[in-house]
Amino acid sequence: MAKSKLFTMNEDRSLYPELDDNGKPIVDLSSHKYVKLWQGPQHPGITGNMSLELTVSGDEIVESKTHVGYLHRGFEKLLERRLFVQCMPTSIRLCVAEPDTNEYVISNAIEELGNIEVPEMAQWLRMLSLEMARLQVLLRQVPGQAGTFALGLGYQWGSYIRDLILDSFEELTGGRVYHMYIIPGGVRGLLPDGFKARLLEKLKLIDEFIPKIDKLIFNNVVFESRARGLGYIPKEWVDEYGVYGPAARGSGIMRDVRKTNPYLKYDQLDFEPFVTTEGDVYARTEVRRADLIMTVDLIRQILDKMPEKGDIKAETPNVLHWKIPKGETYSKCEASRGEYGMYFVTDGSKFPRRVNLKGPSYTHANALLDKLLINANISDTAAIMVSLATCPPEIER
Amino acid sequence: MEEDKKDKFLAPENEIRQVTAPDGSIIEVNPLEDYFSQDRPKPYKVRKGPVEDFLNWARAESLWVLGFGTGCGSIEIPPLVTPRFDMYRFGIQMRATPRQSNVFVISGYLSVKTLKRAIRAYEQMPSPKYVVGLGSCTINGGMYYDSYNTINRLDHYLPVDAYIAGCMPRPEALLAGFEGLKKLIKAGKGHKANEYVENLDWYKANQKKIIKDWNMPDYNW
Amino acid sequence: MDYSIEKFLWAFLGLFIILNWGMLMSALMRRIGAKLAGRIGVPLYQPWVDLLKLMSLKTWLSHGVMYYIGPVFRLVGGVGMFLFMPVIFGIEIWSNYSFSGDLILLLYFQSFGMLGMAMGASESGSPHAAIGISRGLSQFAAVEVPMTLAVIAIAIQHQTFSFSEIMAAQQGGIMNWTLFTNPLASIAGMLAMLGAMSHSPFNLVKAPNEIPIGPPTEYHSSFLSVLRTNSAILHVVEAALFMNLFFGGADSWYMYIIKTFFVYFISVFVGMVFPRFKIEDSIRWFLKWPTAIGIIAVIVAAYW
Amino acid sequence: MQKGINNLIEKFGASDLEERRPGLSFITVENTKAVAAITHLKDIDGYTVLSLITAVDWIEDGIMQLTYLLNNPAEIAEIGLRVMLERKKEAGESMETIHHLWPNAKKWQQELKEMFGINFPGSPNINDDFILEGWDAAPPNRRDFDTKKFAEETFFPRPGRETHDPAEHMKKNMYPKNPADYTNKKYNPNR
Repeated sequence: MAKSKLFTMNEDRSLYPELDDNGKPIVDLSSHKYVKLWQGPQHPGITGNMSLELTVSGDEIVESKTHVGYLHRGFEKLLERRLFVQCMPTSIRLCVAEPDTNEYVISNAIEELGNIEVPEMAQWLRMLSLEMARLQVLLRQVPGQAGTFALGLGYQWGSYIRDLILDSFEELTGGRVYHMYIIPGGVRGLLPDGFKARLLEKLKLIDEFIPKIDKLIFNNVVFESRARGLGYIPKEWVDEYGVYGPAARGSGIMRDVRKTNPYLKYDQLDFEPFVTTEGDVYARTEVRRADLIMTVDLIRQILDKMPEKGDIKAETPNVLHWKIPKGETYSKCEASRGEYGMYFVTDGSKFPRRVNLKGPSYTHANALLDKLLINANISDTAAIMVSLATCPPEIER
Repeated sequence: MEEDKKDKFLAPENEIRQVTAPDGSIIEVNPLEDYFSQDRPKPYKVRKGPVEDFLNWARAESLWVLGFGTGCGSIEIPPLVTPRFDMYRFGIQMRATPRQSNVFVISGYLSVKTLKRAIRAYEQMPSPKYVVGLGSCTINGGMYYDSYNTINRLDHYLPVDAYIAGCMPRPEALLAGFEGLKKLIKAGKGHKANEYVENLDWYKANQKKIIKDWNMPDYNW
Repeated sequence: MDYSIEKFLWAFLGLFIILNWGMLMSALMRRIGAKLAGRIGVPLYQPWVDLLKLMSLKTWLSHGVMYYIGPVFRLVGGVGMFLFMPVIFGIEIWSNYSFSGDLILLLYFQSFGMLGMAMGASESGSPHAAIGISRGLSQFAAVEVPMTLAVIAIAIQHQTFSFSEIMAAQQGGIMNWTLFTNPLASIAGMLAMLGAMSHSPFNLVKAPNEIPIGPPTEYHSSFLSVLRTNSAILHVVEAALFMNLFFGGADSWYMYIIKTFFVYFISVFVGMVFPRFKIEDSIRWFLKWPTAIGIIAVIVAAYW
Repeated sequence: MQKGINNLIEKFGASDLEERRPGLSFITVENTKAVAAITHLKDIDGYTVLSLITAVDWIEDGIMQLTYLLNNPAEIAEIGLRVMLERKKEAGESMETIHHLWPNAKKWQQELKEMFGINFPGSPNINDDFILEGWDAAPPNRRDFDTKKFAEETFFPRPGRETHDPAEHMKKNMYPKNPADYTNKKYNPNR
């Protein structure tokens, strides 16, 4: 904790440009004291297609502003023109890295408003696909955190195993990145023959992978010296700035929808999310590493406890004429980045009235990132962004 | 009226401003004129013969891809540089700056805001340069054919050498697409950059139709 | 010194061999790195193809005179280092233009290229280039300290500033190498080498995911090919510098190639498993242990 | 949970309580009392997390609904506060800002201004571009903005793309003789 004091982002702005009435910094570029530096949208250190407008003095950032909108496709408008079943292929493209959570939140919202009870088998299969999706994200993210400090080796290893998990997805759903396995009413299919054994075989690879990245990343003195104390989020900010998921758990506050609002069959599983109090990049990476181990364990539990057979889909009305009575709901689940929710309004017609998706990146990248980057080094921008798991498409949709 | 509009969208750092030089004199700076060339681009000469064939081979075997993920297709770029698909063995590498890249992979849908950046990045690349359109979104709008913020046809805004169909294309499809691009280049057909220069007015008219705040020079290099 | 045409041609041939060896070595290193990651990696001929392609691209961009001269300065830095250092010990035709004080000139040439590059890159107007340059120069200033201390320690030990004599003193068995006769200076020098080679954790200048890609951001086509040519030469020559100082030099081309490969490999190997430092950390690191070891080495060499 | 709702009903005259599921309720508050209610919920009832602010355009009723979704992490409860504004024909509804309660509220308000045309006087940088750039048509998320028409006019649709209404299309192709069969059948994937 003592080290974190170096990076408390305190409000002492005596060295920094003054703010005007609107809270904008007054930066006089012709004073030769500051340089305006755009990181992105074409920049290899940015996660996805967004940009940061940095004002730097030397190597230090004095002001940062996030610019989003490069990926805006008008989803919320487009979904208003789609039948409920047509919403599925469109909505899964909301967040590329982890599309399954989109499938789940929208299916869940439709089921909730349309009063459909999902069969038990389908719930287990949904859980399996959600956890596998989380696994493939974490396999990129945990070593990717070191990749932001230019240690790409772990990322390469992780990506290989991730590809194997994507193969499993392909086996299960037919799709490599976009699966559309979870549909309103249930899931699309049962497990293929021998799928369980093959998946368990792949999970063993991850068991071997964890000690490797421990050696490479977590015991690495340079990584530790850079990540400790970087991007410090105090406990008080968690509610104020809307910090979710691993980022909040890194700051000592338990935020996990699976535990607090158990959905599907998560209440039947035995797991305890990892919480640590340091609040810096290193702590968040540690939380994700623990999540990775936990996810592997959860998949094993799911495969173990899952019934062999059962209905996988509830009876739904003819999807082409499906009208859902007027109502509104907020359906949420835990993505790898944190709480992932969808506000869904219907008006009794064949189309949704209004869909609003809210991912954790919205608050992470907009208000929080701007604040965390002040006082940081240019070299640290990528690390802080990745540690917050910023996913631009879910900000602008 | 036209002037008003232009000023409204001009970024503050691009405005005409007065700067005090180190020796105390005051200089007026007009970034749009000072920092960018206002000349029209000229097409480069396409040569023929064995030397050019050899150079074409070299261009094909050393494709430097600009690392600009414009859409969701960019999720399949990391698998390409990692063990499973390893595109380095085919001489395809990622570069961080447009000045050093030849291939621009438009990975999926382009929103209007990104299109503006993509045009700038494209124009900064040295010729001969190639554009690969990834996914059905670049071909006909794909999933977002009725969206108010994504373009439908990429080839109306930038000259496209190769399309890779799919939503999204698998890494294998990408590799196959790159192989197709190599064949084009080796056959001496990879001169779409000239086409862009020759039809500049048409391309610019299309681009300006949707990019309302055109606060950049007409051709920036 | 001999200034005949013949001598010049021999030196030129040496430069040609070193250029090609440097390119092959960079491909080899990339393949080794790829193997570590589980990939296959680039074909061995990739650097030559890249060079050809870069030269075949059209250049039409002008950022002023210094922008053109920058890469040339950088190349002069690399070639200068090559010219004033004996390549193979004991063979007259491969001794290049080495003279009694060549070690001092070489240290100067090391920074010469960097300065030229700084001027060229600043002219290009990219803020990334400016930040990269300021990082590069400040890191280089820090690297120079342990490096110079190590060189002084060796000079005191052998009572000379001439490469030929330092190499001569190390002949006749591994135990005569400076590495064993003066381990402290060697440690300081080798640590400084990590910085001089600019591989991770000290590759702050180019740092692709921070300031893409630093000083050469605006350089393209033939300018970039000049820069790449230079980096191929420079990597071999830097490795040769440390080989001559600490590993007994080379008495044949085989020895030269094997030893430069391993010296260069050390820096690549360290870079593979360490993330990048921040610039403050990097400078602090060089001014701490390597400098302290270097000072002790000088004291030991002077008063032993 | 119940305490917060009771407070809302008693102190702020909230109405139309709708309990969607245990832990999630929606309730309507008058727009003049909304900010006071939100402040009360945040400061006294423990609803410390602002999950989202969004709008729903009820164009038929002439109502623009604002939804503030607040989360109470201690009691694991969520309340959706509905605020009904009078919908104006041209954009320009106005609502009080809550950026002083949560710093990230200003981003939502900026987005609402841009996508719906709802103004929040006093919110910082409210007129800045957030997602769209150089947009000069109507705010796109309002119901009267036709995205398909806009896209067809603005972009260049590639000829050859046909879009069918799925119901009509299937009726024509699958049950050419007796279209009534089609409406009676139910979709069952397990079959």
